[in-house]
Amino acid sequence: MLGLGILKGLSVTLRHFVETYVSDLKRFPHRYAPQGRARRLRPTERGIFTVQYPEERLEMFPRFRGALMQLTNPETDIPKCTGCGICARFCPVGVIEVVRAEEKRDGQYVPQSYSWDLSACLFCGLCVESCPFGALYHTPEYELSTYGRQKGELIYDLDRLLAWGQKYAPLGTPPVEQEE
Amino acid sequence: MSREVYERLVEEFPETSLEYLEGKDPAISVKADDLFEVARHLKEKQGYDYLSAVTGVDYPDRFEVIYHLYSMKEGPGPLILKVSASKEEPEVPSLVSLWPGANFQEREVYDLMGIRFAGHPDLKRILLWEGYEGHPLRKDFPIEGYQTIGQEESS
Amino acid sequence: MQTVETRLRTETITLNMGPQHPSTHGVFRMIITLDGETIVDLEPVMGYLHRCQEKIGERNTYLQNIPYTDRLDYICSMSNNLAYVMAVEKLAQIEVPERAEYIRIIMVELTRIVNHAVAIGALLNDLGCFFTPMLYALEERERILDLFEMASGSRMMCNYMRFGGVRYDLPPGFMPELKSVVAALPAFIDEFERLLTDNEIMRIRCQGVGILPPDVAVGYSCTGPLLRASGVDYDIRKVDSYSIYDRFDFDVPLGTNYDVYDRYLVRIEEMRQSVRILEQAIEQIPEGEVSVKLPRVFKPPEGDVYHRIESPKGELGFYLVSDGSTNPYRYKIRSPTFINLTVLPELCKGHKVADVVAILGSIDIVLGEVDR
Amino acid sequence: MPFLNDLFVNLSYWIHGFLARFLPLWAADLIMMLLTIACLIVFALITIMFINWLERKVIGRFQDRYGPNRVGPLGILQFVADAIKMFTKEDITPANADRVIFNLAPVMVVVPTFLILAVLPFGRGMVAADLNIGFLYIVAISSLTTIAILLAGWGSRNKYSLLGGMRVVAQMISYEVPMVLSALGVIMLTGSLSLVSIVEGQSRVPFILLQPLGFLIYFISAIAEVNRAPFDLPEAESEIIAGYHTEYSGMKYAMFLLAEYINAFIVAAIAATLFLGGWQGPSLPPYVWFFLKAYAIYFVLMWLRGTLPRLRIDQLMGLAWKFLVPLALVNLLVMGLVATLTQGKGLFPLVLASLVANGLIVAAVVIIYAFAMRRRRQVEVAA
Repeated sequence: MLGLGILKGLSVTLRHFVETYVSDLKRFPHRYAPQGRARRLRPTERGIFTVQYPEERLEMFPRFRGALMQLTNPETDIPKCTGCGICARFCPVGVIEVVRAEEKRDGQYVPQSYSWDLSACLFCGLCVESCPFGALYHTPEYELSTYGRQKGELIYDLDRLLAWGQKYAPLGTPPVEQEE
Repeated sequence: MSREVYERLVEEFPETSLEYLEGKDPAISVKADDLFEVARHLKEKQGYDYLSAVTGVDYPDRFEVIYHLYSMKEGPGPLILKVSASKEEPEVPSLVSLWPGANFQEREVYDLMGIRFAGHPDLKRILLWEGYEGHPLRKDFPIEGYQTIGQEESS
Repeated sequence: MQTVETRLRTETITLNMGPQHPSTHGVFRMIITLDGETIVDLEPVMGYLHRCQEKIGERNTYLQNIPYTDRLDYICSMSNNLAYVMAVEKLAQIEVPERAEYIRIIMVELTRIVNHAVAIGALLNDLGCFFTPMLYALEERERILDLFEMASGSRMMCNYMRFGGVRYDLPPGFMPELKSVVAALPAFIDEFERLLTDNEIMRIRCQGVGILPPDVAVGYSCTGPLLRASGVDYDIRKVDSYSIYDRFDFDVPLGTNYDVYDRYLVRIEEMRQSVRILEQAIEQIPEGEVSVKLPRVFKPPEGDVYHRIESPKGELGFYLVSDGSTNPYRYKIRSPTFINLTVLPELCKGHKVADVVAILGSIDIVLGEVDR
Repeated sequence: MPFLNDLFVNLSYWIHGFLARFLPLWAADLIMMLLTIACLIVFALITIMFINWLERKVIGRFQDRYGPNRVGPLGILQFVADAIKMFTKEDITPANADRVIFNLAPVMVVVPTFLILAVLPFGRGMVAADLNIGFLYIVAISSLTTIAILLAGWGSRNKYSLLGGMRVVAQMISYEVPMVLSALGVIMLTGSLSLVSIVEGQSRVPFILLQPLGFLIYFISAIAEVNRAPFDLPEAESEIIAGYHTEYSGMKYAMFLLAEYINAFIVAAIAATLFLGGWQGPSLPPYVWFFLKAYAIYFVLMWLRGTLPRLRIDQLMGLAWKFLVPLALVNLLVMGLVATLTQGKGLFPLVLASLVANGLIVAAVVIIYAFAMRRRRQVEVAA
């Protein structure tokens, strides 16, 4: 009544204004989180909330559904994928195409070609969920923009997926499973 | 719940052919001609004052319009009315004068399923644009459509 | 006595608000007939985001539809998941493990908080606040979305629920995080209220605007906070209790003046009640299985089924017809905001242009769900 | 410090003296005038850039974020990026627009704002033209903006623009009345319309202590006068896109933006001049005091913008005509009485009497409000 509510509201915003400087002081003299590893402001903390991407980034959770990767069997050094095509059948938008190779390698079926079309992918994770061999997983990779949409850019083939598998799951164990 | 209502309805409307359909959600099948009277009776006498959903289904032999009615006071359980319409000239009476909330839903069913609602104040397409050919939710509608965007101006 | 013609001859103008307009929350269009700044007539036009989800739903298998439900109301994907999953469970009569039920409740109530915070923020944006309440709401939303990401792997398009449970169990470290977020929520809501509830400008803008009497609300099939702000005690969690809501103790807030301001108050109070439910759920959650094993090729029996839940925006129902195959024969979404919009012209007549955006904001639409 | 105190004044004397050595006096005067004008224009451009940056930073802080911080240290070069963007954007004239009016409006909206700068006393002796009708001049010139904005709204041939234009006219004409009425109290105390004498009249006590209510009325109507939040209806982006400048782009849009920010600054500066004692202040140089006070008021403007939703057009008009105008009239009457009664009795009785009088007015308002509320409740109960 009579402007008191407005003053109350103004006090809230002023508090936020002051607290941003307090949080800045705490961080002083650094502008960004150490090594760019930001963490979300805790529910009890106050101050600047934004993460200064790209100087700092949030850590991805192990279950984060980023780009796909294909795992390699560390013992035999061939892809775990057998080209069975179940992932392709579970995909709601049909962005995965698999062709199984004619002959086996080391007693195991392998894919002849495998392509994942990022441009239409929903990142729903049904392919990973359905894979009976545990060959397909998500990477924590999320910066996936390219300048084109051809093969090698937005369309990923087996080699690139395997390379990501090497990078993110060196022992063949994806982050999700390391979590438990 | 539905059973009792059904029996009461049969008493009230002896000459109409109502049918009780067993199922996970029991329903009452009504002839299109009687729908309006039955619905009005349900709304005014039985306390089913809330029309939740109007759905159209394209079965191989018929169209069906399904009404989910609830009562604000009685609580749980839908009362489901099912009305069949012919494949060639599907038409069902509109319930907009009973429940204004049926307005957009009936327009949507008309738009996507092609069932006409007789007596609807403003029956026109709602989600698709005027001049769109066909009704996409019909089973015989090709997934890629009869026309592509931008075509309707030229044709 | 001579009468003098005192009235000026005036004309109405037709104003086309949208589909590209800052406060139509997406691609929604209103054709408004104005007399000066007063609304004479209003016609909502929608469908600019229509993807024919129901047709896609018939093409997909039952499982493949779950990620699509995320994209209906993209603010509350978890409750969309729940509504669809529960409909299929009703169809195939699948029992859900208890822990999974609790996890679902936690997720859905968090979603409700997210939705209401964003809805209020968006309403205030429409009223002309320079993004401040919106950003405060988004801060809280961000923390909750982090929880979603931790559990499901994605922030908005969660795709977390499965028939007979959830995708995976809660990860280690989830519960402490959840507790700290939930513990901080009342303070957030208090601050939000301090910023807005008593604000005179907010009050004169919202009180007495867009009055929706109870009988009209029921007649127009309004649901959710819109219906409860009209004083109708109808919360599906209470009257048609699903999942395990009967185990929790919570109140259903009701409006007394049926206006935009009451819708705001109801949303605030529902956030508080959600916090109450969350606190109880955190306390009661048991250990155990989180999903039942289903065959890889899932074929529910023939039949048709309708299941509805109280999504944050209102009654979200799925009507499924199964012919016994892997795909639904008919997949109908009863989306709350689409039907709530039916009443918009009724609410707006006689108000000013500025009130239209406030009323639209108070209905809280998401075009992904309106147009499907 | 005396050197710093009159830095700019001495500088101008020095330049003038330098020029007078090998130019006739009239030429030196002319050059000095042109130089002053150039200085003011440059000052205006710098101010808009700085204010633009400051506003975004400050509102960012209100919202728990940094605001622009990518271009240059602390994002200070953001305005350069913005300016480049503005200047290189395509300049679009809608096909159906009235071309003459459409192109004239941005120019017409900028000119008055620069004209007002001429009479602002930035420091002791730092005024381009010390008009003896200074305040009247400001009121007259700032009304010109109304016409320009109406032209913009009309010329665009866009319904949103037209609505915005209509709102501007209604709003600016209404709020001019309480603004002038509240400023009259100050003019009454000094007996002069010249801004320089008003500042000098506050050497003992700033007028805000004598007329807190007058200041409040002036402040509220001034915010409305320059269309800032919470009275930014003419450009309410959630209702009518951008109001009168919906159709403008590129340079022309930049002109509107420039006028808007400069106007907001001018309002803050005038408020500082009329009520906070202008450049008066201890120890620091006068011009620093002036800017400190002006920016303090500008901070409140930003604070309000970062907090409040906006009013509706009928409520806005109601506020002006039903509340501010009567209050300003009462305030004027009471202040006149107080000034007459305490004339020649020294400073202390004047301050005391003014404060008491202001308190009485506020108390009266509260009592009337409470009565009105009770009455309304009774009516509601009866109904």
